Amino acid sequence: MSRRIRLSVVPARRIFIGRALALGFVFLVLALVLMLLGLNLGTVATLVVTSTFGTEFGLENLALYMTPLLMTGAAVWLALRAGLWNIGAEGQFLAGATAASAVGLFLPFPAFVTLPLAAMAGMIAGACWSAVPAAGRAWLGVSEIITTLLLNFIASYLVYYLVTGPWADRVTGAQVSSERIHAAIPTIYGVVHWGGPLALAVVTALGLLLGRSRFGYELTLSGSNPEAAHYAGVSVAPRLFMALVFSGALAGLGGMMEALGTVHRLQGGLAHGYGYLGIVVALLARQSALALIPAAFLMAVILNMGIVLQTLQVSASSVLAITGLLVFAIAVSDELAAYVRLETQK
Amino acid sequence: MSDLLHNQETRPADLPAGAPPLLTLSGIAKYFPGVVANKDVSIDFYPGEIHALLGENGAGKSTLMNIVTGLYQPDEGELILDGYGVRFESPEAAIAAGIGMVHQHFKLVSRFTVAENLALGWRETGFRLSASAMARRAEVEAERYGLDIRPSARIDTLTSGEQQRVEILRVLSRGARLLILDEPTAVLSPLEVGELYAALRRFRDGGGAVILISHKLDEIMALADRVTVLRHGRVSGTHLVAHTEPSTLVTEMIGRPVEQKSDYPRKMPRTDDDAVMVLENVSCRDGAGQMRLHPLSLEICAGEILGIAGVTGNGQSELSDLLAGLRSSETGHVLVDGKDMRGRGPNAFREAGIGYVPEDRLHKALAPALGVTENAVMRLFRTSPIGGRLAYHASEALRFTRSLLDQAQVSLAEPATPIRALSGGNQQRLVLARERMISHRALVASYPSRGLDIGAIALMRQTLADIRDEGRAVVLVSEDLDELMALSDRIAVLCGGRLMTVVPRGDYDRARIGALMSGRNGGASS
Amino acid sequence: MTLWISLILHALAYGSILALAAQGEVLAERAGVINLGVEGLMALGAVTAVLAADASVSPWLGCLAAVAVGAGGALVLGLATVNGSANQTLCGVALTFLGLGLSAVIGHNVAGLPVAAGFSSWPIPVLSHLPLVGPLFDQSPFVYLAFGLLPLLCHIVLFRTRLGLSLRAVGENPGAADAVGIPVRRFRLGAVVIGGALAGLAGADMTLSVMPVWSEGMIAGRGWIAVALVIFCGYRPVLAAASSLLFGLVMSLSFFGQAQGWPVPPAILNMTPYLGTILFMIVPAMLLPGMRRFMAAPAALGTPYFREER
Amino acid sequence: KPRFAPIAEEDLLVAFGHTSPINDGGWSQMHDKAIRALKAHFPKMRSLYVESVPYSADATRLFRQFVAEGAQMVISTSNYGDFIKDVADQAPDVGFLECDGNAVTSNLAWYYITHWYASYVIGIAAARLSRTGRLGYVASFPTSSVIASANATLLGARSVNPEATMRVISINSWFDPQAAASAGAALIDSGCDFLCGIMDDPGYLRVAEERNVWAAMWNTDMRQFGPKAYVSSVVLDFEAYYRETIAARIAGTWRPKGTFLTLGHGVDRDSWGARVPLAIQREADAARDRMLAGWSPFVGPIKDSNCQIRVPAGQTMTDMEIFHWSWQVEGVSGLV
Ligand SMILES: Nc1ncnc2c1ncn2[C@@H]1O[C@H](COP(=O)(O)OP(=O)(O)OP(=O)(O)O)[C@@H](O)[C@H]1O
Ligand SMILES: Nc1ncnc2c1ncn2[C@@H]1O[C@H](COP(=O)(O)OP(=O)(O)OP(=O)(O)O)[C@@H](O)[C@H]1O
Ligand SMILES: [Mg+2]
Ligand SMILES: [Mg+2]
Repeated sequence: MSRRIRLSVVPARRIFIGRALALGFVFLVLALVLMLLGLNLGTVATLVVTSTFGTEFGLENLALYMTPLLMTGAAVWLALRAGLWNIGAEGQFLAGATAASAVGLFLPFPAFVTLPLAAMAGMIAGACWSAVPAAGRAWLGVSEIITTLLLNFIASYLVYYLVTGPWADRVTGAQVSSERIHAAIPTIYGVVHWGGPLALAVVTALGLLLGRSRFGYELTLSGSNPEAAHYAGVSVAPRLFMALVFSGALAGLGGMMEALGTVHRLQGGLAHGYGYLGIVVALLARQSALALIPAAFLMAVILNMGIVLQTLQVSASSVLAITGLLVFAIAVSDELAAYVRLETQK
Repeated sequence: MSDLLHNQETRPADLPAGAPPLLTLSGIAKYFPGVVANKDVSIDFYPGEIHALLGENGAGKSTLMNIVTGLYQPDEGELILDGYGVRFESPEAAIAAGIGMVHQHFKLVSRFTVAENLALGWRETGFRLSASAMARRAEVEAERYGLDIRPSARIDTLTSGEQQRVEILRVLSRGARLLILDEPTAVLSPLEVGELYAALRRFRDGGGAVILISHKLDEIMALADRVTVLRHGRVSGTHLVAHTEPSTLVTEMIGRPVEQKSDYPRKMPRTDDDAVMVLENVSCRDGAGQMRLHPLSLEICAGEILGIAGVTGNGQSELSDLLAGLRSSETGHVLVDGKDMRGRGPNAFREAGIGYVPEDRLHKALAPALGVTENAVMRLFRTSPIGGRLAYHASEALRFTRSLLDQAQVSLAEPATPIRALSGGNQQRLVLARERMISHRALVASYPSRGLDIGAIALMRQTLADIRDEGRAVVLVSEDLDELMALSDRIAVLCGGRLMTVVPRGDYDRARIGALMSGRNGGASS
Repeated sequence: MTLWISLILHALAYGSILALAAQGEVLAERAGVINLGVEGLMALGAVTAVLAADASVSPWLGCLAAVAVGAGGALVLGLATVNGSANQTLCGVALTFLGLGLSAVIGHNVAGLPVAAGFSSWPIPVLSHLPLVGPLFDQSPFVYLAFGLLPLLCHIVLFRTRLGLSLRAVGENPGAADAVGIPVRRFRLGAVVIGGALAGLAGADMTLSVMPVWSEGMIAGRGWIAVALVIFCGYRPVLAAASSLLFGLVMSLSFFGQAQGWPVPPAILNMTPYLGTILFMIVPAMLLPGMRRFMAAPAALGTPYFREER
Repeated sequence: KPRFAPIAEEDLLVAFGHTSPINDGGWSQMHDKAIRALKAHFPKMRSLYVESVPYSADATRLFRQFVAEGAQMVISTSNYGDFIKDVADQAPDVGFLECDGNAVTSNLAWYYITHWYASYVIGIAAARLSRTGRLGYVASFPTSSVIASANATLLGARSVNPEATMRVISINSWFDPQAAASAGAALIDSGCDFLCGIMDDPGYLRVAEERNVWAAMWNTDMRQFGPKAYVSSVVLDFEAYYRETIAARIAGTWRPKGTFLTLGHGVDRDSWGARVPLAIQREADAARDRMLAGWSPFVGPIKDSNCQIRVPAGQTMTDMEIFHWSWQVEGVSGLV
C-alpha cells in the first residue's frame, strides 16, 4: 500500500530531473508542431544547431541575447528574494534605456565620461520607475504585481512618444527611433560588447551580496514573514522598497546596455519582452544568483532558435507560445517533483 | 483473563450491558514521512460519555481526530459507526454522519459574521440566503442550545471564548452526536472554562458523545468519564477516570513520572531588587483607534517573576509587545535600566537585554518558510561572529544554530529544514532557547505553555525559574492560574486593557484573581 | 453633444470587454485564485471566435467556441494551481505567453480580414427611439450582458446565495471551508473556469462586436487592466462593471482627443488608462486607510490549499 | 574580383524581410505578390522570407541569419535603418536593398515609390466628394513618407477647395485593424467625412462604409471591404522593379543606388470606386495625366501648419525633398 504525499522541502535533484523532463516535453511538442507544419525535423535541427553554435553570428547573437536577459533576470530574482514579483522589469528596462539614451544623445562628453554617466542615469531611471510601485507595496500594501506591470505600458508609450516626437531621428529618418547614439559600449569581439561581462559580474556580485551580507538576510526575512522581521528589529517597509528599487535599477542598467551596446538608438521595440523573459530566467534560477547564467543561456538559445525558425516560416509568435509552454511545464514539473509515494506497510 | 478485565474496565461505568458504541476505531494507522502518526489505534466511543484523549505532543491525537472527521484518510483500519463500517471521503460525509469537531485552531472565516459562519455548509437552507434569514436562524439555534452569541458580529471582533461558542454552536446545529474538541480550554478564561464544562455535560447528558483532547490533567479528571492515552501513535491504555490517578496517566503518556510542581523555590534568596523595567503610564490603541491598553504603570524587578493574568485579547499582547519594543506606547514611558526607550525599536530592546517569546510564536517570532538556521539567528544576526556592520557569515550562523539546537534539546539532522516542519513543541523550545540567550536583563514570555504537553511544560517552567534564579527578570503572561501561582512573585491582572490589580505572592486567591480576569471585581481591590 | 454620446458609446463598447473579463476575474479571485492569464485567454477567445464564426457563419457558434477555449485554458491553469499547487503568478504569466503566442499562430491566416459573422446591435424597443440618448439603448448583446445581466447575477450569487457564501469562504479561509464540508477544490476550479470562460467571451466581444477583425496584439494589455480593475473595484462585480465603463471612457479618450485636436500628445492620452489605474490603486490607499478594509483582498488569495499539509 | 559578380540563377538565394504578415491585404501582400511573380521569371532562383520582422534588434538578427544561410541578396520591404545597415557593413559581399530606406553604401541600396503623386490625385477627388471639407487621415507613425502622403493629399484637395483641412491620428503601427478602425471612427465623430491614410490593412474602410462616409486606401484595391465608401487607392506594383533588380544581380550588373518607382511605373491610383461621380473622376485624372506628362504639383509657395512659407514661390520640390518631408503643410493638423 502506498499513498501520494507532498514534500514541503523538495530535493534539488528532483527539481532538476523534473525540469529536464519538462524541457524534453516542450521540445517534443515543438517537434510535433514542426512536423505538422511539414518541416523536416532533421534539417531544422541541423540548421538550428549550426546557426546557433556553429557560426560567429550565432554565437554573437547568443551573447547579445544573454546580456539583457541576465540583467532583467537578476532584477526579477532580486525582488523575488524579498517575496516580491517585479513584473515591471520591461518598463524599468525601457526607462533605463531612455535615460541612458538621453545622456548619450544630448551630453557632449567623450565616451569615457558618457558611458558611466549613462549607466548611472539608466540605473537611476530604472529605480525611479519602480519607486512608485515599491513605495505603494512597502507602505500601503498595494499589490506590486499590477502596478509594476501597468508601468510597462506607460514606459512603452513614453518611448514611442519620444522617438516619434521630440527625439525622432531627423537625420536618417529611421522609424520609431532616435538618432544614432554615438557613445557606444566598446566591443570585445564582433558586435559583442562589454555589457555582457559586466552583466555576468553584476550577477556574481548580486549572488555574493545577498549570500554574504546582512542586507541579503534581512531581505529574505522581510519577504518571508514581515511580522517576524519586525520582531527581529528589521524595518520591513524600507527593505521591500529597496529591494524593488534596486531591482528596477538592475533592469534599468540592462536597458542602458541594450541601448548603448546593442541597438545604439532609443527605439520603440527596444525592450523586446526581455522584462517578461526575465521572469522566466529568474524562475529557472530559483534560489541561486549564479544559476541565472545558465538560465539566461537557455533562454537565449530558445530566442535564437526562434530567429532561425522564422526563416522557415515559423512565426515569431510561436516562440512566445513555446516560452509560455516552457514556463508552464516548469511550474508544473516543480510542483510534481514535490510529490512522492509514501509506502504505508500493510 | 486480563483481556476481559481490560474490556470491563474500559466500558463506561453506568452503561447498560450490550449498548453498542457510537463510533469504533478499529486498527487505525496513519503514516507521514518518517513518522508513524497512528498505528493500531482501536477505541470505542459510547453515547453519553465524555472521552478524553491524552498524549504527548506529536502523539497523534489531532491526526486521529482528523481521520474521524474525514479530513485525513486512514492508511489502515476502519471506522465503525453505529455498527457499520464507514469511510468518510470528506468532512462533509462525517458531518452528515453526525460527527462535528471544534479544531485546535478555529475554523472560522474571520471576515464573516457569526450568522454567516453558522450558515456555512448548511445544506438545509435554500439556495437563496438573506442576511436577516441567516441571523434569525442563528438566534433560533443559539436559543436551542443555550449558547449566547451575537449573530451580526464579525468574527474578528470576538474573543476566543465567543469564537469557540460559535464553533460549538455550528457543530451542534448540524445535529452532531459526536462532538470532538481539540484543546478547547487553551484560550478560555476560567469563567468561560466553567461555561464550556456545563455545556459539554449538558450535551453528554442528552446522549451525545464527546471526545476531548487536552494536556490539562486536572481538567480531564474533572470532566471526563473515560480517558485514552496515546503514546507514539499507539493506544497505551483506556481508563475510567474515576478509577485512575493522574500520576499513572502521566507515566503511561510519557513513560516516566513527571513531577508537577506547584512551587519553584529560589535556590538562593533574592539579593538585589532594582527595577529592570519601569512602565510609566503606558497605553496603546489599535488601528481602528480603539483603546487596547489603558494607561498603567508597573515596575519589573531583577530576580522576580511577574505574572500577568488575563485571557487573550485583554491587552496582554499589547503589553508584552510594549515590553519588547515591538510596539510603541501612546503615552508615558518605558524605561529599561533607567533609560527611556521611547522611539526605539525591537532591536534596541534586544540590545538592552530583553528577550521575548510572543504568544503566536510561529508567525511572530519565526519565519515558517525559512530554514531553522535563518530562524535561529533571527535576533542575533547583527552581532559578531554571525554578522558585522554589513556582513553575514553563513558558516558562523550554522555553527550557532547547531549549538542552539543542542541547548534546546532538539535533535535535527538538517538545519536547512523549514521551521514549519518542526513540531510546535520543538519550535517553542528553539524560541525559548534563543530568547533566553539574549535576555541578559529580562525575558517576556507570553502564554509559553500553550499547546505544550505536560513534560514540555515542566521543562519550560523550570527554565523560567532558572532565569529568575540567575537574577534576571521574567514577565510571564498566562491564563493558567496554577502556572502563575506556581511561578510568579507577583501577579498583575489585566482585563479589558485595564490593570485590575497587582497581587503579591502572599495574597494569592484563585477565586478572586479568576473573577478579576473576567472583569468582575473580586471583592477587596486596591 | 452627439460627440459626447459617441464617446460614451465607444466607452460602452470598449468597457464591455473589460467588464466581462474583470467580472470573471472577480469570481476567480473571490475563490482565492489569481488568474494572471486573462490577457492570454482573451487573445485565444478573440481568435477562436473569429475562426469559429468564419467556419460556421454564426456569431453564436463563434461566441461558444471562445467561451469553450477560455474555459479550457482556465481549466489547465486551475488543474495546475488548484489541484496541484503550482505557483499562481507563474502559471498565469505562462498562460498569457502561451495564449498570446498561440493566438497569433492560429490566427495568422485571418489576421486583418473581416469576420464572416458578427453581432449587430440589439435595439431596445422604445428606449432606442428616444432623442439624443436613443443610441445608448441600441447596443451589442455583449454590452447588455457586461453592464446589465452579468454584474447583477454575479452580485446576487456572490452575496445573496449559499453558493456565493461558500465561494467567498473558500477564498477567505479554505481550511475552514473544508472543515464544514465545502469542496474547496471544486469551488476554486469552478470559479477559475467560469472566470476563464468570461475572459474568452471578452475576447469574442472584441472580435465579433466591437471591431470585427482579428489581429495580433489587439488585446493590447486589456487583460492586465481587467486584472487590475478587480483590485481597484474591491472584488465586487457591480463596481467592476462601473469601473470598466470608466476605463472604457478613459481608453476612448486617446482617439477622441486626437480627433478633437486636443493639445496633448496622443502617447500621453494612451497612457492615461494605465496611469489612472495606478493612481486609483495608490491614492485611496494613501488617503483613506479606512478604505483598505473595504477594498481588502480575500485573505487566502493566491495561497494553495492542501488538506494533509501544514 | 568584382563585388557583385555574375551568378548562376540556381545559385542565387534572395531573402525578403516583410514588416507585416504577407496576407495583410496591403503592403506586404503587394510585395509578396511581386515576389511570387518573380518565380515565374527565375524558376531556379531560391528565395526565403520572414514575415513581421520587428523594429528591434531582432531585425538585425534576422538579416544576419539571412546572410548566415547564404543569401546573396537581402531585400527588406520596409525601412529598417541601422538594423539592416549594420548587417550590410558586416557582410560586404551581400547586396542589401531596403524599401523606404535612404542610405546608399557599397552594398546597400534603397527604393521607394513616389506615392505622393497618386495621393495628390486622390486628394482632388477627396475635396470634391467631401461636404465638410474636412479630411481624416489615419497615420502609422509621423515619418517622412507618411508626412509626404498626408501633405500631398491635402495639397491635392486644396487645389480645388482651398478651405479643405486634414486631421491626422497616429496609431503607432502599420498594421493594427483595431486601432485603425477606432481612429477612423473618432475622425468621423469629429466631423470628417473623408478618410484616407497609410495603413497596411482595410481597417478604417469598413468604418467608413458603416458610417456612410468616403474612404481612400493605400496599397491595393480594397473595394470589397467597403464598396460604397471606396473612392480609390494608391496602388503599388513592385514586380517590374524586382524583376530588373534580380536580373541585374544575376548578370553581375547590380550596383547600389537609390531608386524611385514613379507614377505609372510601380505606383498609381486605383480605378475609381463605383460611386465616385464621373465628373470628379475626370477632374482628378486630368491632373494625373499632367503629372504623367512631367508636371509636378509640388510647387511653391507652400506653407507649413504655422503659416511659414517653407517652399518659396516658383520653386518645385524634388522627389528627394518630398521623400524627406518633415513638416505638415498648412491645413494638416495632428501629425507632427
Ligand atoms: N500533515 C502532516 N504531515 C506530516 N506529518 C504530520 C502531519 N500531520 C501530523 N504529522 C505528524 O504526525 C504526528 C502526530 O501529530 P498530531 O498533530 O496528531 O499530534 P498531536 O497528538 O495532536 O500533538 P499535539 O498535542 O501537539 O497537538 C506528529 O509526529 C506529526 O509530525
Ligand atoms: N509538513 C511536514 N512535513 C514533514 N515533516 C513534518 C511536517 N509537519 C510535521 N513534521 C514532523 O513531525 C514532527 C512533529 O510535528 P507536530 O507539529 O505534529 O508536533 P505536535 O505534537 O503537533 O507539536 P506541538 O507539541 O507543538 O503541538 C516534527 O518533528 C516534524 O519533523
Ligand atoms: Mg494536536
Ligand atoms: Mg500540535
